Amino acid sequence: MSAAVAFIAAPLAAAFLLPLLGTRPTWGTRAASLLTLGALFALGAWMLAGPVPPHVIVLGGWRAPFGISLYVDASSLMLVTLFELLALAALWFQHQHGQEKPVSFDVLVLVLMAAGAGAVLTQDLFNLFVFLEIATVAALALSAPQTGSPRGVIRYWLFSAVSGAAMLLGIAILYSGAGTLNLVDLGARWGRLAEPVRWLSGVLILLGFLVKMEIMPFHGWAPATYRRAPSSVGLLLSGVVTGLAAFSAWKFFALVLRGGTSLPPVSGVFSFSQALFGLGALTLILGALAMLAEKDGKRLLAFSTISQMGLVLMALALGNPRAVRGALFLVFSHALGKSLLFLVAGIAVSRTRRSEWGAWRGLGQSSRSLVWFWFLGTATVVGLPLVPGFWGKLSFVGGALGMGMWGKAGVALLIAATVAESVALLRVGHGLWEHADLRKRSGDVDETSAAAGAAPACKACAGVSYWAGALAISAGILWMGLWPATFTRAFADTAAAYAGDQPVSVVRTSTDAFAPRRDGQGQVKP
Amino acid sequence: MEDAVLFNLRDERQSAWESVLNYFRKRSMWMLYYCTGCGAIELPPSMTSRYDMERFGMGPMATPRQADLLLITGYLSVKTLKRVIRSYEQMQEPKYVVGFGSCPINGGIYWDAYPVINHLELFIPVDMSIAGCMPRPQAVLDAFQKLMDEIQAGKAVGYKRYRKHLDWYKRNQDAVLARTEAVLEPWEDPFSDAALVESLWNDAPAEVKEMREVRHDA
Amino acid sequence: MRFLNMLPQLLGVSFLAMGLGLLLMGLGRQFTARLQRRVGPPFYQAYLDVLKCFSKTSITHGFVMDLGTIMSLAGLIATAYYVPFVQWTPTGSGSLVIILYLMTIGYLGMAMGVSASGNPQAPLGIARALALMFGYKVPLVMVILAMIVVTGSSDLLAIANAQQGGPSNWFLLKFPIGFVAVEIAFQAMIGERPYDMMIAPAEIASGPMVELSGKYLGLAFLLHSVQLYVETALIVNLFLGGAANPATFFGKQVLVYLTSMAVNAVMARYRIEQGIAHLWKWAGSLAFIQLLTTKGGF
Amino acid sequence: MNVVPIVAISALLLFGIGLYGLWSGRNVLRWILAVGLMETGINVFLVLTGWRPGGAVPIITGAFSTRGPSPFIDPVPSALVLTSIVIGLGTTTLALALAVLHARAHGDLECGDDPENAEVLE
Amino acid sequence: MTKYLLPALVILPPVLGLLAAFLPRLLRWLLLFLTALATATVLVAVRPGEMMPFSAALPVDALGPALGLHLALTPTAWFFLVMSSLATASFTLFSLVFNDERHDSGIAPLYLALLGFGSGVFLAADWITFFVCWELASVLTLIIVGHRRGHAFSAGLWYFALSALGSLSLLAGAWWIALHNGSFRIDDSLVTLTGWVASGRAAAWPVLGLFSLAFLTKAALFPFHMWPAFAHAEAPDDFSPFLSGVLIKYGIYGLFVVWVPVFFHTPEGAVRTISGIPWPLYILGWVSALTAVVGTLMAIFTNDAKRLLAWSTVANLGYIGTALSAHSVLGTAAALFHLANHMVFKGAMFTTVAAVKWRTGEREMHRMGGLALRMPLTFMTFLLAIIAAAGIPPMSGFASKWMIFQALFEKQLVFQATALFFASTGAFLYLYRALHSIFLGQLSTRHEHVREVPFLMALPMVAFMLALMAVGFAPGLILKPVNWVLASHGLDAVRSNWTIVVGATAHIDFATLFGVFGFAAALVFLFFVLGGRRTKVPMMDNYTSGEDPADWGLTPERYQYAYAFYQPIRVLFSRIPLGATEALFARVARALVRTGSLVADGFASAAFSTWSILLGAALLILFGVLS
Repeated sequence: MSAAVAFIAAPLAAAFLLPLLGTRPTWGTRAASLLTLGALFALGAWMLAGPVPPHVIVLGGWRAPFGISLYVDASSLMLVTLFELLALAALWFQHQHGQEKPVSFDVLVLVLMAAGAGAVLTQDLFNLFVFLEIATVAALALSAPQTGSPRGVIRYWLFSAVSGAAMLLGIAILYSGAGTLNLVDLGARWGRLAEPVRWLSGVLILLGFLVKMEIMPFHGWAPATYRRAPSSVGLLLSGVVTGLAAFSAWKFFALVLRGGTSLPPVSGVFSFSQALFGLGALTLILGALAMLAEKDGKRLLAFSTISQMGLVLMALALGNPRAVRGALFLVFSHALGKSLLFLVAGIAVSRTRRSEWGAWRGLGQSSRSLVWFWFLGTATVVGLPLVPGFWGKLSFVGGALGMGMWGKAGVALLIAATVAESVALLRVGHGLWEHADLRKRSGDVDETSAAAGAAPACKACAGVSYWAGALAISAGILWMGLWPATFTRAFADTAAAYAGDQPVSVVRTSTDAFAPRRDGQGQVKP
Repeated sequence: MEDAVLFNLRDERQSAWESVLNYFRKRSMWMLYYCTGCGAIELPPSMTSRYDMERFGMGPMATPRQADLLLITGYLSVKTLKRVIRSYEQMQEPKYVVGFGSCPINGGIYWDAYPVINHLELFIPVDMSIAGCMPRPQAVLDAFQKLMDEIQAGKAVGYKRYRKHLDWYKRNQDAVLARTEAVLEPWEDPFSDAALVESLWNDAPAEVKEMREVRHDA
Repeated sequence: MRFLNMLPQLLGVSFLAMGLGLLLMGLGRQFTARLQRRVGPPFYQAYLDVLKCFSKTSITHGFVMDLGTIMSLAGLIATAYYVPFVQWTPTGSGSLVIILYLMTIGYLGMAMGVSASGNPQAPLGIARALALMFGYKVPLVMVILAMIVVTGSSDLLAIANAQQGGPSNWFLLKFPIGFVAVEIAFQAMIGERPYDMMIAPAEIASGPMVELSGKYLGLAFLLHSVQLYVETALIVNLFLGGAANPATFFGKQVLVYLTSMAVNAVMARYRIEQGIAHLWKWAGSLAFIQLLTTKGGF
Repeated sequence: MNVVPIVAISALLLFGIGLYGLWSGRNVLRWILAVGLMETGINVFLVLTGWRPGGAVPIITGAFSTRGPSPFIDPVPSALVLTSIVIGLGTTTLALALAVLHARAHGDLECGDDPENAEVLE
Repeated sequence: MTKYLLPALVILPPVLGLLAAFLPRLLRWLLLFLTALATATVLVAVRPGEMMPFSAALPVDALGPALGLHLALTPTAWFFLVMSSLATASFTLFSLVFNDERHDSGIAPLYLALLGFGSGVFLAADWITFFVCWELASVLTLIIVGHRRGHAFSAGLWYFALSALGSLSLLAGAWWIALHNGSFRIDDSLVTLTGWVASGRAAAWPVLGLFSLAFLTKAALFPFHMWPAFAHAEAPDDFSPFLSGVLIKYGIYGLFVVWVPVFFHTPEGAVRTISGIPWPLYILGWVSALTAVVGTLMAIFTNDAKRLLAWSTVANLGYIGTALSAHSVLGTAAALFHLANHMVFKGAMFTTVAAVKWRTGEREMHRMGGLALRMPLTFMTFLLAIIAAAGIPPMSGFASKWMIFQALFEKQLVFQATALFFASTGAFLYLYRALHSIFLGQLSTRHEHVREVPFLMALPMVAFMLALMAVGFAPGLILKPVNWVLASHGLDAVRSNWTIVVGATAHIDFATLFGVFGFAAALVFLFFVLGGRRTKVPMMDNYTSGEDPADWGLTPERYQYAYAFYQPIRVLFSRIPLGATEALFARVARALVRTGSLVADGFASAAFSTWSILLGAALLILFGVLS
C-alpha cells in the first residue's frame, strides 16, 4: 500500500467529516479544508522530491484484473500534486475575494480532488468512469450559481449525463466483448475483439472523454458555465476537470486503443486517431477564432481552454512520443496559465461585477499586479519562450512534423491559432493596463473604471496574502519554464512506459499484479 | 509720336568698375510690370515680333526680387499704391522705376477722381516717365533706350535717392496710406487740396525738388 | 597628390561647363526669337544676365538659403567633372550612376535653398519639379540600362568610346526608340515646354526662383547653364557618339538643345499630373520596349 | 423462450425514447426524465451483457473448477449497474436542484439562451 | 573570463533590466546607456575568431535534440553586432537626455532586456536559442511600442502577430530539419538544407519557405510591409531609431544567414535559375523591388514624420533585399553595406525627428516648419542623413546604393534596377518633403521659442554626421569588415581599398568624389563671396504679389506649403490600390473575427446544445464506422 492512496482517501474522508464542523463557514472549516489540501500538496511534493519508481497499488487485496489497481509514477503524481495546488489556490481565492459560500463548497472541492486523483491513478475502466462521474457531479454542483441563471450549468449537466450514459454503454459493450475492465488487460485483448464491438465501444467511450475535454462540437456547455461560475470554479474546471479528462483519455488511447492511436501516413484508411485529430484541429482553430470575437472575459477564457484542449487532443491523437510529451506539457502549462488568468479575471469581476472585459479597462492602473499576472498567464497559455507552454508546443511541433501531411497541417493550424489566441489575450491584458480615458480626463485617479462604482480602495492589493495563489502558481510556471528538465524526464518516462516499448512499461509493471495468475496455478486466490 | 520726357538728377561721379557693371545692368533689364492701367496693353506689342524688346536684353520677370525695372503702367489708386511701394521695396538695387503715361505724372484724366494718386514721385522715385495717354510702343522703346543711356551714365539713381530721403517718402506714403484704413464716415480727400500737395513739395529735399523743377521746365 | 594635379583641370571644366552652358542658353534664346520672327537677344546675352545678377544686391532668409544655393551649383559642377567632354573627364571616370545621383544633389541644394526662403510658391514649384523628376528619371534610366546591357559598362566614357568610328556606330541608330524616349525625358529634364510647370511664371511666380535675387539668381542661372551643359553632353555621349574635337562636341550639344528649344517654342504647358503621366506613358513605354528588346527578357 | 431479444429491444426502446425526449423540447424536467430513461435503458442492456443461458446466481457455496464453462452468470455487470444507478440518482438529484434554480431565476423550466449583459458575481 | 563573455552579452542586460526596474529614472537610463556602450566597446575590441563558442545544454533531450544555450560569434554575427551596438550606444545616449521628467517613457528596463535578446539573436548558434531570443525580443517590442495608448497598442499587436506568425514558422522549419539530422544547430541544419537543395529534395523548399516567412515578416518585405508604418510610428520617439535602425535588421540577418550558404554553396544546375540566378532569389529580388517601390510611394503620400520615416525604412529594406537577391559577391556585400548605412542614417533621421518632437511636441509635418533657424545642428544632421538616405554623393548612402546598382548591372537585372531607380527618385521626393516641412519654410509662431537640443543629445547627432561623412569618404571602413563576413562564407572579397571600390561595370574613387565636390563647393563659395552685398530679411518678408501679409491675417503657419505636398502624384496614383495589402490583411482579420463570433454565438444558443449531442454522436459513429 502506497502513500498515494491518500490522495483519494484523505480528501474523501475530509469531505465527509467537514460538515460535522458545522454547515456555516467558519475559520475552522476553512482551515480544515485548506490544511487537508495543503497536507496533500506537501505529501505530493515530498514524494516527488525523492525518486518515484513506477508501481502498482492493488486495492482491497483483489488482484487485477478483478480488483482495482492504481498505477503511480512521477507524471501522475505531479498531475495530482498540481491539482492540489490549483484547489488550494481556488479555495484561497474564494475565501479572499468571492462571495461567501457554504461549507458544501469546500466539501465539493475536496470531493473533486479525490475524484481527480482517482481518475489519474486508476487502471480500471469502470473505476475511471466512476471517478469521472464523481468529478462531474462535484464540478456541476460547484458551478451552479447561487443567484442568476443556471442555464449554462443545466447544459453542462445535460451534456455530461448523456455522455456519461454513452460512456457507460460503451463500457458495457466493451466488457461484453472482452470480459475485463482493466485497461492493460483490455489493451491486450483489443486486437482480438470483433470489429463492431471495437468501434461501437470506442466511439461511445470517447464521447465521454470528449465532452469533458470540451472538444467541438461537445463544448457547448463550457462558455455559459464558465461565465456564470465563480472564477475559482472556472479555474478548477479548466485546470482540474479538463486536465484529468485529458490525462485519462490519453490513458485510454495509449493502453486500449494502442493500435489506433498513432496516425498512420495518409493511405485512405480512416482511423480513430485521424478522426480525433480532425476534431482537435477544428476545436483548436475555431476556439481561437471565437476568442478573437469574444467580448466576455470569462467566456474568452472558456474558449481559450477549448482551443488548448483541441491542441492536446491533436497531440494525443498523433500518438507520437514527442507529441504525447508535448500534450502532457500542455496539460500542465495550460492548467497553470489558465489558473492565473482566472485569478485575474476573478478579481476583475469582483471589482466591476461585470464579465465583459471591456468593463475591466484601467483596473491595472491601481494594481499593476493584475496586468503582470495576466501577462504571465497569457505567455504560459500561448507558449512564449521560457514558460512551460513553449516546451509543450516545441515538442508538439517536432512530433507533428514527423507525421506526414496531417501533422504538417496541424502545425500550420497551431501557428494560426497561437497568433489568434495571443492577440485575443494580449488585447484584454492591454485593456487592463490602459488608462481609461474617462478617468484621465476627470483626473480622478482612484476611480478604476466607469462600471467600478463599488470598487474597493485597493491599498491591500500589494499584500502577499492577496496574491498568494497567483504567486504560488507563478512560481510553478517559472520553475517549469526555466528548468523543464524535471518534468521532461517524468513525462518521457511515462510516455515510454505507456507506449510499452521501454524497460519500464505500464504493461509490465501492471502485469506484475497479475503475477499469481501468470504463475499458472489456474486458481484465483480470493 | 510723343516725346519721351526725361527727368534728371545731378550728375554723380562713378568709378570705372561701376561703369563696367552699369553696362551689364543696362543690357539686361528685367522688368516687373505693375499692370495697373491701360499701359499694360502696350507691352505685348513692345515685346513681340514687331518691336521685340528682348533684343535689348529686356524681359519680363515674375517677382520683384528678380526684377530691375518697375513699370507703373497707368494710374495708381490709393490701394494700388500700397502694393507698388511694397513691390518697389522688395526689389534689389540697382532698381529703376518707369511711369507710363500721364497718370503717374499728374493723374491724367483721372486727376480729380477721389482714389487716384496724382503724383507718383511723391511716394517713390521715378527714373523715367513716358508722357502720353497711352504712349505707343515706339515711345516706350525710346524711353527704355534713354533709360539705358542714363544707367550707363550712372544717372538713373532713383533708388539711391529713395534710400537717402526715406523719411520724406515715408511721410508722404503714410499720409496717403492712412486712407487705406476702412472708414465709414465721408472724409476729406487730402490730396484734392492743391495746397496740401504744395506743402508736401515744400518740405521736399533739394534733389527731389530739383527733379520737379526740371519737369516744370519741360 | 593626384588630386592636386587634377585641380587645374577641374577649374577648367568648371568654367567650361558654365561658359558653354551660358552660351547654349544664349543660342537657345536667339533661336527661339528667330522662330518667332524676332531679332532676339545677342548670343552672349546670358553672360550679361549672370554678371548683372552678381552685380546686384540681394536678400537672404538665413544660412540655409546660402548653403542650399552653394550646394546646388557645387553639385552640378561636380557632376560636370564626371561627364565626358570629348572622351575625357578630369576625374578619369564617367560613371553614369555618379552622374545621375550627383545631379540630384544640385536639385536638393536648390530645393533646400529656395524652401528656406519661406515663400510657399517655392516649395510648390519644387514639388512640381520633383514630381516631374519622378516622371523623367525612369525612362532615362531604362534607356541607360539598355546601353549598359549592350556595352557591359556603366561608364559613360566607355559608352561613348563604343560609338567611335562614324555616325553608323552611333547609338542613335542602335537605340532609336530609346533615343525618342530620352529626347522626351530631356525636354522635361531641362524644364522646357510642355514640361515647364515648375517655373510657370504666371501661375506660381516662377516657382523655385520666386525669392531669388541678385547673386542667388545669378547662381541659379549658372546652375541652369551647367545643367544644360551636363544634360546635353549626356545625350551627346549616349547617342551621338561623343566627338573627336571640342567644336564637334559643342556642335552636337547645340543641336540637341536647339531641337528641344524648337519643341519648346511650339508647345503649351501640361498640368503636373498630365506631364508625369505623359512621361511615363510615352517616354516610359518607349524606353521599356527598348530595354525589353535589348535585354530579350526580364 | 429466449428473453434476450425482448430485453435488448426494450433497452434500445428506452434509450431511443430518451433521446427523442432530449431532442423534442427544452423543458428541463423533460430532459431529466429523458436522461433517466436513457440511463435505465443502458442499465438494462448492462444486465443483459452479464446474462448467459442457464447461468446460476454467482454466489459460491461450494467448490468449483475454473476449467470449462462457468456455471454462473457474470456478476460484474450487476455490480456496474448498481454503481450506475447510484450515480444516476446523484446526477438526477443535482439536476432537479438545478431545475429549481432555473425556476427561481426565470420563473419557468424552459431552458433557453443564457441572458447577456447580466451582472456576474464571484 | 572570455568564455563567459558571450552568455554575458545575452543574459546580463536582461538581468540589469530587472535591476533597473527598481532604480530611479536617471539611473535607469544611465545604466541602459552604459550597458550599450560597454557592449559596443567589447564587441569592437574583439575579433570574430577570438571568441570560443559557448554552449550550456539543458537536460531536456526528450523535448528535442540538444536544447540549451548555444552561442557563437561568427563573423556575420560580429558584423551585425558591432554595427548595431555602435548605433544602439548612440541611440541610448540620446535617450538618456530625451527621457526627462516630462518625456519619460519608462521603458529603460525593457530596453535593456531587449539589448540582451537582440544580441542573442545574432549570437545564437542553434535555432531554439535563436527562436527564444527572437520571440522575447518581439514581446518586449510589443510592450515597449504598445504600452501606452490604444492606438499604439494595436500597432504593437500588428507587429507581434506578424512576428509570431513568422517565428513559429521558423520553429517548424527548424524542427523539420532536426527530425532528419537530429540537430537544432544552425550550421548543421544549413548543411542539411544545402544538401537537400543540391540534391533536389522537395522538402527543401517548404523548409526554406518556413524560415523565410519569419525573416520576410520581420524585414517587412512585401506583403508584410505595413507593420513598420504602425509600429515604428507609434513607438516611443527615442525608441523608434532602435526599432528602425537595429531591430528590423534581424530579419535581414536571418535571411543572410540562411540564404547565403544555401544558394552560394549549391552546385550549378541544382536549382532552376531565372536570368542566371536561382529562382527563389529571383522572386525575392522582385518582392524586394516591389517593397522598395510601394514603401516609397506610401512615404510620399504620408503626412506624419515618423510614418514617413517608417515607410522609408520599408523601402530601404527593399533595396537591401534586392541586393541580396542578386546572388553575387557584390550584391551580398552591397546588402550588408547598405544595411550598416541604413542603421546610421535612419537612426539619425529618427533621432532628429525625436529631437524635434521633444522640443515642439509635433509629429504631423504640416504643423512644423522653419525649425532650421532654431535647431541648426538638428537640421544639419537631418540634412546629411537625407543626403545619405537618398543615395546622393558624397555621403555614405551613395556608396552602398552604387554597389547595389553595380550588383544588378552585373547580373543584368535591369528591370529591378529600374524599380530601384524609381524608388530612389521617390526617396528624394519624400525626403525633401520631410526636410522642407519640418525644417524649412516659415517658422510657426508656436515655435518661436524652440531651442537647440542640449549638448548630450547633440553628441550622438554629431557622431552620426561624422559617420555618414567618414563612410562616404572611405567606404572601406565598412567594406573591410564586410569582406571578413564574405570570407567566412567562402566568398570572394569585394575589390576595394579604403576609398576605391571596384564594381562590375565601373569603379569609383570615393575620396576623389568627395574631393571634387568639395572643390566645386569651394569654387561656388568664391562666386558667392564675390557677388553683391546681401542682407538678411525677416521670414515673412516675401513676395506676396505686393500684398502685405499682415493685412490678410496671414500668419507664418498659414503661409507654409506643407500639406498634401505631392497631390499631383497622389492624383496620378489614385486608381492604383496601394493600400490593397493593408486592406486585405484588415479584411482577413475582420473575416476571422466574424467567423469567430459566428462560432462563439452559434454555440452559445440553447438550440445548439441539444442538437450538438445528436450531431456529435452521429459524427462519432460515422468516424467509428469509417475506421
